[in-house]
Amino acid sequence: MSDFSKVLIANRGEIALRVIRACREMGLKTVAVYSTVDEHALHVRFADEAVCIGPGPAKQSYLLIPNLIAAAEITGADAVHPGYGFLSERAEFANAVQKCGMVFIGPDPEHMRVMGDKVNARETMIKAGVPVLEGTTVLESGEQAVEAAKRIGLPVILKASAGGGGRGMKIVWDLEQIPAILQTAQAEALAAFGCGDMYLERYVQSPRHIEVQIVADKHGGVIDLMERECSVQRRHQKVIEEAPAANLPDPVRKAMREAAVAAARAISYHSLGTIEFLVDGDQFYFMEMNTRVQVEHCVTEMISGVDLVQEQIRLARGGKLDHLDRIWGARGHSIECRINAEDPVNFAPCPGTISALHFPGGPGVRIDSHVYQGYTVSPYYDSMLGKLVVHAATREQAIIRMRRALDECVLEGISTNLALHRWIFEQPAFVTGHYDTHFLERNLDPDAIRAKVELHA
Amino acid sequence: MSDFSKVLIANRGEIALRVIRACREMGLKTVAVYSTVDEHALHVRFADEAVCIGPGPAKQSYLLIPNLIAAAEITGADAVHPGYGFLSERAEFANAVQKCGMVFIGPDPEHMRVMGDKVNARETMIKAGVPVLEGTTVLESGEQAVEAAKRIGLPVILKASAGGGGRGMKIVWDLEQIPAILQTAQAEALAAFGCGDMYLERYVQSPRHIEVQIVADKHGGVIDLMERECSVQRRHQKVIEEAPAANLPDPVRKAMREAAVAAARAISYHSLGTIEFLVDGDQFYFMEMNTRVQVEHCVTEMISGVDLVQEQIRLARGGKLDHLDRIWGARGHSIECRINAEDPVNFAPCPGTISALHFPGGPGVRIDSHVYQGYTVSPYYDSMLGKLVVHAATREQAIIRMRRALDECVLEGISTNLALHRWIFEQPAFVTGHYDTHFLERNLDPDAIRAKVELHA
Amino acid sequence: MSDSDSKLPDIAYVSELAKLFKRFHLDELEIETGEQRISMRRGGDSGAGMTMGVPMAAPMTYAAPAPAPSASSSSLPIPVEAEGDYITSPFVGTFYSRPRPNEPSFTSVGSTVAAGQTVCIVEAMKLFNEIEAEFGCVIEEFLVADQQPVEFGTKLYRVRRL
Amino acid sequence: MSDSDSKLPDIAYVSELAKLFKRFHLDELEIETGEQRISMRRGGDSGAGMTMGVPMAAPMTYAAPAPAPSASSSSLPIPVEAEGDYITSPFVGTFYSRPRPNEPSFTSVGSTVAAGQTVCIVEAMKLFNEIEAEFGCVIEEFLVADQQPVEFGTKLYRVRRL
Repeated sequence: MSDFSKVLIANRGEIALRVIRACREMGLKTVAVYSTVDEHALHVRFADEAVCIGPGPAKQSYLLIPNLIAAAEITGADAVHPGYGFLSERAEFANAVQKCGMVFIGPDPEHMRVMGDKVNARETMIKAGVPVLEGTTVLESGEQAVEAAKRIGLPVILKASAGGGGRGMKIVWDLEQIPAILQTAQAEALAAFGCGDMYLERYVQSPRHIEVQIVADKHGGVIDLMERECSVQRRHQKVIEEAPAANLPDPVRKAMREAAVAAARAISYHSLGTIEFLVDGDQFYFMEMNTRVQVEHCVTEMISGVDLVQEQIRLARGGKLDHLDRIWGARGHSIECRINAEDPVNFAPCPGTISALHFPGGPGVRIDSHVYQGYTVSPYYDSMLGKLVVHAATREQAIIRMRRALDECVLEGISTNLALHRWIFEQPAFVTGHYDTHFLERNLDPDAIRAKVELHA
Repeated sequence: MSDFSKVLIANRGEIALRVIRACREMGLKTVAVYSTVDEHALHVRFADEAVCIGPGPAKQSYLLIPNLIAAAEITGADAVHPGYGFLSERAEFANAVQKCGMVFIGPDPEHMRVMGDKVNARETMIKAGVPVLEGTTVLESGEQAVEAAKRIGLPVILKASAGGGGRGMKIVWDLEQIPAILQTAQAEALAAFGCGDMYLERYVQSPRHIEVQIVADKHGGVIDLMERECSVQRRHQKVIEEAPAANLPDPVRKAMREAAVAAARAISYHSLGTIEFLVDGDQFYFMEMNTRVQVEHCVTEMISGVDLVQEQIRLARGGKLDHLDRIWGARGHSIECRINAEDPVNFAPCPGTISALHFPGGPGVRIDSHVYQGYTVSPYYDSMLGKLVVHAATREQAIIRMRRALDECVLEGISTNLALHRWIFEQPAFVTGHYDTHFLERNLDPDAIRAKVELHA
Repeated sequence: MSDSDSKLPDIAYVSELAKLFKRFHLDELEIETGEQRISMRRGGDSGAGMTMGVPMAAPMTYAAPAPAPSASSSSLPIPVEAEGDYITSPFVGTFYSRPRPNEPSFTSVGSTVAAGQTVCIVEAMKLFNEIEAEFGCVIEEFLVADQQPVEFGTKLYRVRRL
Repeated sequence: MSDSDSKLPDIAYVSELAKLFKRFHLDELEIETGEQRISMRRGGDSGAGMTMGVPMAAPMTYAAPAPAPSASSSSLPIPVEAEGDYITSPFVGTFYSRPRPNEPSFTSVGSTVAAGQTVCIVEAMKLFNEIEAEFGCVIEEFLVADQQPVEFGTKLYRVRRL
C-alpha cells in the first residue's frame, strides 16, 4: 500500500545527491527537479530523470508546490523526498503529496503542525514529562509577561510560537522593557510567520545545543541513535557538529536519550526526527523538534553505521525497526565541518565559479558535496558547498584527522570558510570540548582567521 | 633509539599521499621526493618539504638509492617510508637507510632476503608447518624436474626462485617438454632477476588468491587482521580486492589466519606483512610473503577500523601491539576497485591529461587518489589513478554501493578501466562470490565492456 | 651546429625561441629582420579552455531533458536555445491545445494571436491554467502534442512577433 | 649564446619580452625597428586554460623548493627556468666548490672552463662526485654557497657558453 518505486526529490544541492545515492542503493528510480540556474547541477546528472520546475528564485521553483507536484505527476513518481530546508517541514506540502496519492517520505502533516507550533510543542512535551524551560503559553498581555518574568527571574527570552531555528526571538534583561518589546516582537512575528503569538522562557546564558536522533516506524517502534552536539554556531546557524557530545556525563546522556524517545512516543511520531535540547550544565530542556533529515545526519551515520536516509525511506514504506536494535552499535567519534561559500570572518555569502578543487581523501574521511571544478555557486540558494566529515576511534584523533583533511582541501576562485574551520580546530575551548553556543561569536579572531586565508592562498 | 620526527617518503602517487596523511596525523614532518615529471604532483604539495631527485625514468629517480639517501640527508629526515613497489622490498635499500643512521619503516633487510628468495621462503614455511604446494627445491637438472613432475602429477608449474608477483612462471602439461622449458626458463630468469634458479610446484587449475594481513611488533607480538581476497586479476595483477573473503568456510579462515601468524613468527618478523595463500577448494598453500604495505591495505582498514600505515610507523618506532587486541573488531564488508588509466579491454596504459573529474562521495565511500582535474598521467609510472573503496554492513550491500559509486565516477580526457569495473559488478560469478583467479580473463566480454564505455561517455 | 655560412637563423636560436614560446604559452610569435623572418603559431588548443567545463556539461547528456549544452556554456544559468520566438510553458504539467476534448483548439498554425489571448491550457494538480500570449504574434508551429507533459520553459509554439 | 654576427635580436631580450608579455597578461605585443620586428600574440581562451591548471600550480607555492610555476605551466613536465645558461647538479647532495677545505675552489667568476673540466663536487652518501662542465664556458656567477644542499637540477653556476 505505501510501497513505491520512483522517488521525486524536492530539493537541490548535496542533500538531493544524498537522497539519490540512497535511492540508487535501494533500487529506486529517481526524479530530480531543478531551476534554470541548476541546469548543470550534479543532482540533475545523477538522477534517472530531471524536470525543470522554474527560474532561479526559490519561490518560483523549489518552493512552488504546484510545479513540484506536477513534476511528480508527469514523471509518474509515486513518492516524494523533501530533503531539508525548502518545503521539508511544511505540512501543506506533505498534505498535497499525500492527496495526490503519493508517499511523503517523512512524518504525517499533523506531526509537522504540532511541532511547528512551538507553544503547542512545549505543552505536549510537558504532558509527556519531557523537561522544558520555565516559561509560559501564549502571552495575552504585557502585564502577564512581566508577572511571568518576575516569577522566572531575568533574563528571559521572548519567542514566536511560529518561529524556530533561532528566528523570532528577543532576550529581555529589564522588566520595564517587557511590554514594549513584546509588542514589537508580536508585530514582527505576525509579519514574518503570519502569526503574532509569543511566549516567554527563562534565558540560559551559557547553553549547549545537543540534539538526539530519533528513528521511529509506523508500528510504534521508536529508538534513538545517540546525540549530536551542534554548539559551534554563528547567527544561530550550525557550523560544526559532532557525535557523540564531548564532556557529557553518561547519566545526562542516558536521560536525554530517554526523554527524546518519550517525546517521539508522545505524538506517535514516525520517520526520522531530531529532538533539540538546550543543555545548561547537567540540566537539559526541550527546545524544538525537527521532523526531517538534518544536515548533520552524517556524523550519526559515521558512529552508528546506519544509513539514515535509507532508513527514512524504509520507514516510509512501512518497514519495521526491529533490525536496527541488532545491527547498530556506536563506534568512535565523528565531526562534520560545513564548507560554505562565504567570507570566513563576516560570513557574507560569496557566489562565484570554483576554479580549482581538491577534496581530501584517505581513511576516515567522507565528502558530501554537489560541487566540482568549474561549478558556479549561484546567489539564489544556501551557500553550503558541502560537508567534510571525519571519523576516528576517539574525539582527539577525529580532531587531528579533521585538521589534516582541512589542510588537504583546495577550493579556489571563491571565498570559503575553510580558514574559519582551520582556526576553530586550534582553539583550546573547542579542542577540549568545553564550549557553548556563544563560543564562536565571542572568540572570533578576524586577524588570526585572515592569516589562515593567506597561509593557504 | 628508534624514534624519529621527520619521514622521507621514497615513493610517489597515491601511496605517497597515504603515508603523508598518516605522518600528519601522527605529528611527523614529511619530505616528498619527486622526479621532474612529478613536479606538480599532490604528494609534493602536501608534504612539508620536497626534493627533486631526478628525471622521469624511475631508474634515474625513484629507484636511484644514492639520490634518495642524499635527499634524506640534506633535509635531515631520520626515517624513510618506502611505500609499495619501487624499492619497497629491496634489502639493499633498507640496508643503506639503516647504515646512514635512519629508521627504515618496514622489516629488517634480512626478512626481505629470506622472503625474496622463493625457494628459501618455501623451505622456511615447511619448517614452520605452514602448508605449501607439493614441489621441489632448486632444480639441478631436467631429469630431476621430470621425476618430480611424475611424482606430483601434471600439470606442474616452474617458478623462478627470484621471481614473485606472477613473474617468471611457466606451466607445463607434458613431461617431454619439461627439460626444454626448464632451460629457457632458467635463461629468462637469469636475464630478468640475475639468478637462474628454478623450482617446481603442482599447478592448481582453479586457484583463489587469498592473503592474510599480518601486524607484528619488535617484541614478539604478532596478530593478523583477517584476510583479503584478490582473485579478480588480469595478467597476475590485482584489479579488485575485498575483505573478508566470500564463501570461505570459517574453519578454513581460522586455519589460514593461524598459519599466517605462524609464518611471521617463524622468521621473527616485525612491521606490516602479507602472507599470500593459494586456495584450492578447502586447501590453502603458502605462495609468498610481501614485506611492505599493500595497495589493497584499505579494505582491511575499513573492516578493522585500524589505520595500518600509522600502525606500521608506530611499530617502526618500537611500539607494541597490545592495544590492537583491544581496539579492533571486524565490521561489515569492504571492496576496492583499482582505477587505472588504461584501455578497459586490452589493458593498454593510456597516459594523458584528465579534463574532467568527479569522484563519488557519501556514506561508505573512500577515495585514495593523487589525481585532480588537469592532472597529466605520465607514461613513466604505474597507470593507477587511485582506489575507490566502499564499506557496508554486508557484501551484498557493498556491491550495491560500489555500483552506485562507479556510476558517480566521472573521469574524462583519458581512457580508464571504469567500464571494466562496472561490468565486473554485474557478473554473477563475482556477485555470488564464486570466482577464481581466471574469472576475469576467461569471462572478459569486450563488446559488453565497450558498450559500458559508450553508456557513460 | 654552425649555420654561419647560411642566412638561416641558428637552429639553437630557433629552438630557444620555441622553448620560451612554449614556456610562456604564446599562441603566436613572429620575428623579422631585413633578411630573416621567424614565425611560430600554435593551433587553437582551446582544449585546455574547454575541459574546465566538461563535468557540468556532461550531466545533461544522459539525465536531463534540456539539450546537452556546449562545454563552455556549462556555467551559464541560461539553457542553450534555438533562434526565433516561442511561447513557453510557465508551469509544469500537462498540455492541452483545446478548452475541452471535443472542442476546437484555441489557435491554429497561421492564425494571428493578440497579447493576452489564451493559446492553450497547462494542467497541474487538477488546475487548468490558461496560458496567454505575452505579445501579439502569428502561430507558426505547434511544438507539443495534446496531453503531453511539459516542464517549465518547454517551448509550446514557435511564433512570429508582430 | 652569441648572435653577434646575426641581425636577430638576442634570445635573452626576446625572453624578457615574453616574460613581460605573460606577467602583464598581454594578448598582443609588437616591436619594430628599422631592421628588426618582434611580435607576440596569445588567444583569448587563456583564462580558462589557466584555471584548469591551478590545483597543480598551487602546490609549489608552499611545499616545494622550485619556484611557483605559472598556473598555465602546471601540466608541463619542464620546470619554469630563468634565462641564460647554467651548470646544474646531476645529483642530490652537498655542494663543495673546492677539492679540500683549505684548497682554492675549482673555478672562479670570470675564469674560462673547458668542456669536461671539474667545476665542483656534490657529495652524497660519503661519495664525492666531481661535477664537470658539459660545454666550454665562462663562469659568470656562483649560485650555491659551499656545503649547501642541492637537489637534482639545482643551478650551480651561471655561465656564458663559448
